[in-house]
Amino acid sequence: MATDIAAPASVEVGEHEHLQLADRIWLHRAMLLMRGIEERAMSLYRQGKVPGSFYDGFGQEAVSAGAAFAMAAEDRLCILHRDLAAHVIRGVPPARIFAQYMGRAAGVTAGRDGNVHFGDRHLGCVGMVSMLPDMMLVATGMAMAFRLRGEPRCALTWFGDGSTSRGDFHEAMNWAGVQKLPVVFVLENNQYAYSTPLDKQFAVDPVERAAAYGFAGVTVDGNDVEAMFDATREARSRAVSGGGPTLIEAVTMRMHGHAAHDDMKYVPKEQVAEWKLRDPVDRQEKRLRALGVDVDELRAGVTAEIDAAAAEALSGPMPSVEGVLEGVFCEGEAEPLGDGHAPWSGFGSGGAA
Amino acid sequence: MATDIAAPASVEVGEHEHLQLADRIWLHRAMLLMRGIEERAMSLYRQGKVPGSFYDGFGQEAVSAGAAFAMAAEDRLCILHRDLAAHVIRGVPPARIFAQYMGRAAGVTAGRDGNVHFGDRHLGCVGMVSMLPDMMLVATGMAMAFRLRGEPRCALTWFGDGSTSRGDFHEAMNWAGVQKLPVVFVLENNQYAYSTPLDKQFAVDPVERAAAYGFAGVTVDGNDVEAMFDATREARSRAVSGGGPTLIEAVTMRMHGHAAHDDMKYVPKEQVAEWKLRDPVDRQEKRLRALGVDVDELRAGVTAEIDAAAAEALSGPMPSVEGVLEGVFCEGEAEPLGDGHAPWSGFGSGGAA
Amino acid sequence: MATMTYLQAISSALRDELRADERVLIMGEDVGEFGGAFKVTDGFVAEFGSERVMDTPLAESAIIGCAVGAAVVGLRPVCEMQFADFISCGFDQLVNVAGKMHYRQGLAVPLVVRLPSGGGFSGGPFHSQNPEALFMHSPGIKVVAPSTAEDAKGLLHAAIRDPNPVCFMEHKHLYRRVKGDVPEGVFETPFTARVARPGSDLVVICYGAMVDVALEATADLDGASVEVLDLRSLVPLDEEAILDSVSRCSKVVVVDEANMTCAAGAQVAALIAEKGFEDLDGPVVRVASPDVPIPFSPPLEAAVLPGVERVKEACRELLAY
Amino acid sequence: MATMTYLQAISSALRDELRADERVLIMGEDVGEFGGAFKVTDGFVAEFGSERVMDTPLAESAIIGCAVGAAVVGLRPVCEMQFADFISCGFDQLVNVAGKMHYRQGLAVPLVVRLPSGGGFSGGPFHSQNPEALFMHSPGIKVVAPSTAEDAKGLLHAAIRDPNPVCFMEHKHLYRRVKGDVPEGVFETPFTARVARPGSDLVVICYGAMVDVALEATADLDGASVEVLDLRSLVPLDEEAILDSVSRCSKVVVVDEANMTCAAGAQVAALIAEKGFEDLDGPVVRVASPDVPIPFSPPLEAAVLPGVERVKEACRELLAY
Ligand SMILES: Cc1ncc(C[n+]2csc(CCOP(=O)(O)OP(=O)(O)O)c2C)c(N)n1
Ligand SMILES: Cc1ncc(C[n+]2csc(CCOP(=O)(O)OP(=O)(O)O)c2C)c(N)n1
Ligand SMILES: [Mg+2]
Ligand SMILES: [Mg+2]
Repeated sequence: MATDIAAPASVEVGEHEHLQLADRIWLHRAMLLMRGIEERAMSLYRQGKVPGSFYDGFGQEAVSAGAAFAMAAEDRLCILHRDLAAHVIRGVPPARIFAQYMGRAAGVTAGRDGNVHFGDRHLGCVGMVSMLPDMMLVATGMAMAFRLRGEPRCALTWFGDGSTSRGDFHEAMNWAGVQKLPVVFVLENNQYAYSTPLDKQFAVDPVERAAAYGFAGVTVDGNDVEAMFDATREARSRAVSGGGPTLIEAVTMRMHGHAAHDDMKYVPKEQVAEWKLRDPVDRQEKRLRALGVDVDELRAGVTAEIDAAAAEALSGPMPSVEGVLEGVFCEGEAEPLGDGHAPWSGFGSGGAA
Repeated sequence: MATDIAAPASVEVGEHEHLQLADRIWLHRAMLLMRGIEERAMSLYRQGKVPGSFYDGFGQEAVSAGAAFAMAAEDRLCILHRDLAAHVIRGVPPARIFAQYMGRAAGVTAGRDGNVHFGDRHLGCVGMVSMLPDMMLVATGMAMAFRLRGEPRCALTWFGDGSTSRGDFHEAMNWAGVQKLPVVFVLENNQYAYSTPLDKQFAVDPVERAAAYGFAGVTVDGNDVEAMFDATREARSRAVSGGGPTLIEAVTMRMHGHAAHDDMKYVPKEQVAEWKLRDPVDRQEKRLRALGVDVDELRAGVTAEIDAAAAEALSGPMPSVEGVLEGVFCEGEAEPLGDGHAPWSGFGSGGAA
Repeated sequence: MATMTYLQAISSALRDELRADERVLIMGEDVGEFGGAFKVTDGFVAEFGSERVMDTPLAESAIIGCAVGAAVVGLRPVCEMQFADFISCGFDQLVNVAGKMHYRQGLAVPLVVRLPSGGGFSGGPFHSQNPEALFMHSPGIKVVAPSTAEDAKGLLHAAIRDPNPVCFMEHKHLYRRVKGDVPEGVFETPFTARVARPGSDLVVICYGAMVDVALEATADLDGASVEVLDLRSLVPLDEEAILDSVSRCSKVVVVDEANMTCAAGAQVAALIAEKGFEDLDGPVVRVASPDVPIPFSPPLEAAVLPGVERVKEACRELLAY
Repeated sequence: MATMTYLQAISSALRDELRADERVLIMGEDVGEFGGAFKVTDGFVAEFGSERVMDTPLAESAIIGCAVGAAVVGLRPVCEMQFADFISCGFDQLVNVAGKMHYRQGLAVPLVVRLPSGGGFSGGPFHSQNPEALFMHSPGIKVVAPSTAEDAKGLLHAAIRDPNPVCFMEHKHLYRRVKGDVPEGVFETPFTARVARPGSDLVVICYGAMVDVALEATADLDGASVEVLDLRSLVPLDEEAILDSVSRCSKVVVVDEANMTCAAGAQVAALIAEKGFEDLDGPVVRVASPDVPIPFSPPLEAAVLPGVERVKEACRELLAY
C-alpha cells in the first residue's frame, strides 16, 4: 500500500477522465500566476519593496495547483510556503498577495504577518505558522470536526520533507490514522530542507510510513499538475467516503534557494539541470499546445493581470499604526472559516466561485 | 524485518546458549526482588508510609529484568516506571529503593523526586521524567555520543505503548535511524495506557514502524525473561557492532491498576485471568525447578532481604529541610554517569559488580 | 443554590455546556469511559457518548493542535491536560498556533485548556507545576484561576463561551477540599478580580489555592484589617481592582504558588510599583515558591510551597513597617 | 585586541572552544556545510568535521533531548535554534529534562542552547520572539544575553564551560550592527551585570539589544546624568548590582524588548519594589513590547518594539517626577 505509484498523468494528447479542457487551462493559469507573481515579488524584494525575507516555490507550482484544484468549496486548507497556486485557486486576488508580501494594508493579514504566512479565512484557509509542520495537526483537527458532524468534507495540508522529522508530523499521522479522519497530507518532497539533503532527514522515504499508521501512501510526480490533481482527487473521495487519510508524496525539486538570500551552493549544478527538464509549467504548456490551446495568449493575459495587480498593490498604503494593539483577542462572536472557490468543473457551479 | 518474531525462549529444561545456571537464577532473583519490593511498597503505601501515588510493574517483571541483564557496565540506561528489576540489576540496594518510595533521606533522590522517578547516576542510569517518552531522546543522545567517540557502548530505554503516540517517540526513532545509533528501544506493550486500550492509541502495531525508520523491529514474549534477554542481547550486539538501533516490542500485560488508586474496572476480567496463566515469575520458576534449583530457598532469601531492607529504610530519617534550596545548579565540575553492575556471566567479571 | 466541591463545580459546568451547546466537545487522555484522572468527567460518556467526550492518544501537541482545527471550523473544544505540567508538550501549538491566530488573521479560536495544577500532596517536580506565567507572557491567551466552587463553575462557563483560547487553571489541591454554594444552572463569572475579604491596613493579592492560605493567614493578625484580593483572572488582569485595593490599603503582599521569578506575582508587583507607587506605604512584598523544582518528600515540599506561616510572617513584618 | 562584530565574536568563541576541548560539539539545523542560517558556523565543518558540527534533522525536541543525553555521558553540546522562536518545539526537553536534572538527581547537564532572538527587521510573529522569561521562570536554566561583541564572546565561553544548561540569547539585530574590541583568545565573562554608563539621576536597567537603545536615548537628556545598567545575565540575576544602581540613582526605568507581561523586566521591577523600595524617588517605570505578537510590516513593528523615542520619553517623564 505504502508505495502504490499514482496512475501516471494521462497521455499528453487526448482526453482526461476528470478534467475538461477549461480545467486543464485553469490548472496552467494557476501555475503561471504563481510563477509570475513570485518572480515579480522577487524583483520587488530586490528593490526593497518586500520587507523581511522572501520564499518562493519555483519549480513546485504543480504541487499546490494540482492538489488545491481537487478541493471543494466547503473543504478546508492549510497552505504552506511553497504553495502560492493554492491561494490563487481558492480565490485570493493577486493584488492582495502582492500587498501581503509588501506588508501593506490591503494584504491578507494587513501587514501583521509576513510574506507567505497567510490564509484567507473567508476562503477556507488557515494561515501557516512558521513552526513546521504544526499545520498538520490543525488540518487533522478540522477533519476530526467533519467526522464528528458527519459532514462529507475534507481537510488538506502541505508540508515539506524536512518537517517530517518533527514530532507533530507523527502526532498528526497517528491521530488521523487511529480516527480514520478525512484528511489529505501532501508531503512536498523538494529534495532539501533549507540546506539539508534528504539523507540527513530520514533513513527511509516517509511515504513508507503511511502503512505503519494504517492508511494509504502514494508517490506522485510532483511536477505533473494533472497527476497531482488525480492523486488528490482520489485521496479526497477516499476521505469523504470514510476511507480515511492519505499521505501523498509529491516528488519535486526546490529550484531556487531556500529564501531570497540563499545561493544554494550546496545543490549540485547537475541536479538543478536535470530537474529543469521536468519543469511543471513547460510540461502542462506542451500538453495544452497539443490540445490546440493558444498558450501565448494565456501567458499574455496572466502577465497583464500581474502587472495590474502589482501596480494596484504598490499604490496601496502601508497599514496605519492606530489599532496595532487591537485584535489580540476576538471581541465579538467567533466566526468559523468560510468557503473558498472551487473552480474544478467536477464541482458543477465551481463552488463558491 | 519489522515483525521477525525473536527466537522463542529455549526449551524449558536444557541448556541456554548464553545463560549459565547462575545467570538464570540471577534473572529470577531480580524478578522476585522486583515483585517483592513492589508488593511491600504497596502495603507501605496503604499504611500511608509512601507519599504521593504508587505505580508498580506486577506481571511485567521479565521485561526490565531480561533487558537490563543484557547490558554491560559501561552501557547507559533510562529506566521507566514499570522497570524496577533494572534498578536491582544495575545495583541499587533494596533499602535505597524503599527509602526512595517513602521520600526518605536515603532514597536515590533523597526525597527530591518521587516513587519511580529515579536513576542512580553512579550506576549509569538517568532517572526518568514524567513526560513520556522523553527519555527516548536522552537515550538517543547518549548513543550519539558513543558513536561520535567510537566507543562500543550502547544505550537502552523502555517506554510504554501509549507513549508511542507522542512526538518524541518519532523524533527519537527517526534520529536514531538516520544516524544508525547504538540504542535499544524497548517498547513495553502492556495493553493499556492508563485506561486507554491500544486501539485508541494506534491503528498499526508500532513495531511495524521500525522498518519505516530503517532499523530492526522485533516482537518478544515480554513474560519470558530469557526471551527478553535473548532479544536484548542480540539488539545490543547489533548496536555495538555498528548495526544500528533495534525496536523490541515486549508484549505483556499490566496486571495491576495504572497506579495504586486505580481499580481498573475498564479491564475485562477474562483478560486478566488469561494473562495470569502467563505469569513471568511462575514461568521462570518452573524452568529453574526443572533445572533442579531450590527455588523455595531462593524465595526465602529474597523475602529476608526485603524484610531487612524495608526495616532499614523505615528506620531512616526524612530529608532535612536545610539545603532544600541548594543543588538547582551544579557548582563544581560536571561529573558524567558512572558504570553500573552487569552481573551476566557473559561480561566475565560481571562488570563493575 | 447547591453545595458542591470545587471539582463537582467544574464537572457541573462541563455537563451544562455539553447539554446546552452541541458544539462543545471534551478531549483528553482517559477522559472518556474512565472519567479522567481526577474523575471530573465521570459518567459523561454515558450521557454524551464517546465522540463528544473523547479519549485521545497520549499526545498533548495533538490535543491542542487538533482542538485548534476543530475550533476554527465551528466546534468548542475543551481540552484536559492530565496534569498541568504536561502542557510543556503542547506548548508550541498553544502559544504559536492558538495564541497568535486572531491577531495575525482575524480567525477566532474558541478553545479551553483545563490545567489541573499546583502542589501540596507530594506530586513531585512533574505533578505540581503552576505554569500560568508562561501563558501570561504569550499574547493571545486568556488565563483564569478560580479559588472557590462558585467561581470554578462560573469562570468555566465564561471560558467555554469565550471566543478565544482560555487556560483554565484548576488547582488539584482544591478539588475536594473546597466546598461552597453554587447557583443553579448556567452563569458566567466575569474575568475580573474579587475582594475575598475587605480590609484597610494591608492587602494580600493572590489567586487559586493561595486565596484560602491568605484568608487563613490573615484571619487574625493582632486585629489588623487585612484585605484579600482574589484575582480570579490573570489575563485579562484586573489592574483597576488591584490599584484600587492598593490605594485603600497602601501595603501589599503578593502571593502566588508558582516559582518566584517572572511569575504572575512579579507582574502584579511590577504593575503596582509603576502605577500604584504613590499609594504605597511600604515595599511590595512577595511570597512565592523559590526557584526550585517542587520536591516530592512532604517536609521538603512544605518548605518550598508558600504556606500560612510564611504569609502571616510577611504580613506581620509589613504591617510593622 | 581585535575588532569584531557581535556575530564574529560568537563564531570566535565557538571556534576557540571546539579547538580547546574535544568534548565540545555543535548541533543544529543547517549548521554544518551551510554554516547556519546566520553563518555563525561558516567554515567550521572544514576545520572540525561534520560530526562535531552536526546537521540535525528538523526536530527541536530531539536537538535538546539528544544534547542532554550527550551531556550526561561527557560531551559539551552547543545547540543552535535556527531562530529562538523554535525553542517552543523543544520546550519540554529544555525545562523538564535538562532544567530539573541536577536538582532531582545530582546529575549535571553541561549544555548550551544558542537562541537567535529579537526583532527589528520585519521577521514577523515567528522570527522576532524574545523567550528568555520562559526560561527564567523554569528553575535550573541559566540565561545570558550579551549586548556587546566582547560580552558575546566572553559569555559564550563561560556558558560552554558552565556545568549547567545555559540559554544564550543572541540578538539577531546586533549580529552585524554591533562591532567592538574583543580581547584575544579565551576569556570568561562572569554572569553579572555591567555598568554600561555610570550616572546618578536615573538608571535604565536593560540587556541585549535594549542596551544600545538605552545609551542612545539617554546620551543627552538635557544634561541629566543617566546610568545604564546592562544586566548581561538574567539567571543568575545580579540583584546586588541592580539594587546598588537603584540606591545611587533613586529613579529607575526598566527596558526589555519582550512582551511586557511577566517579562524579565517585570521580575527586575518587582525585585526593586520589594528590596529597593526605600531608595526609590519615583515609580519603577517599564518600557517593553506591549502584549501583541510582533507584527511584520515595518510601521507596525516600529510601533510595537521599544525604541529610542519611547525610552527617552519615559526617562524625561520620570526625571521630571
Ligand atoms: C519547527 C521549525 N524549526 C525550524 C524552522 C526553520 N526552517 C524554516 S524552513 C526550514 C526547512 C524546511 O524544509 P522542508 O520541510 O523540506 O520545507 P521546504 O522549505 O523544503 O519546502 C527550516 C529548518 C521552522 N520553520 N520550524
Ligand atoms: C506527556 C505525558 N502525558 C501524560 C502523562 C500522564 N500519564 C502517566 S502514565 C500514562 C499512561 C502511559 O501509558 P504507557 O505509555 O502505555 O505506559 P504504561 O503506564 O502502560 O507502562 C499517562 C497518560 C504523562 N506521564 N506524560
Ligand atoms: Mg524540502
Ligand atoms: Mg501501557
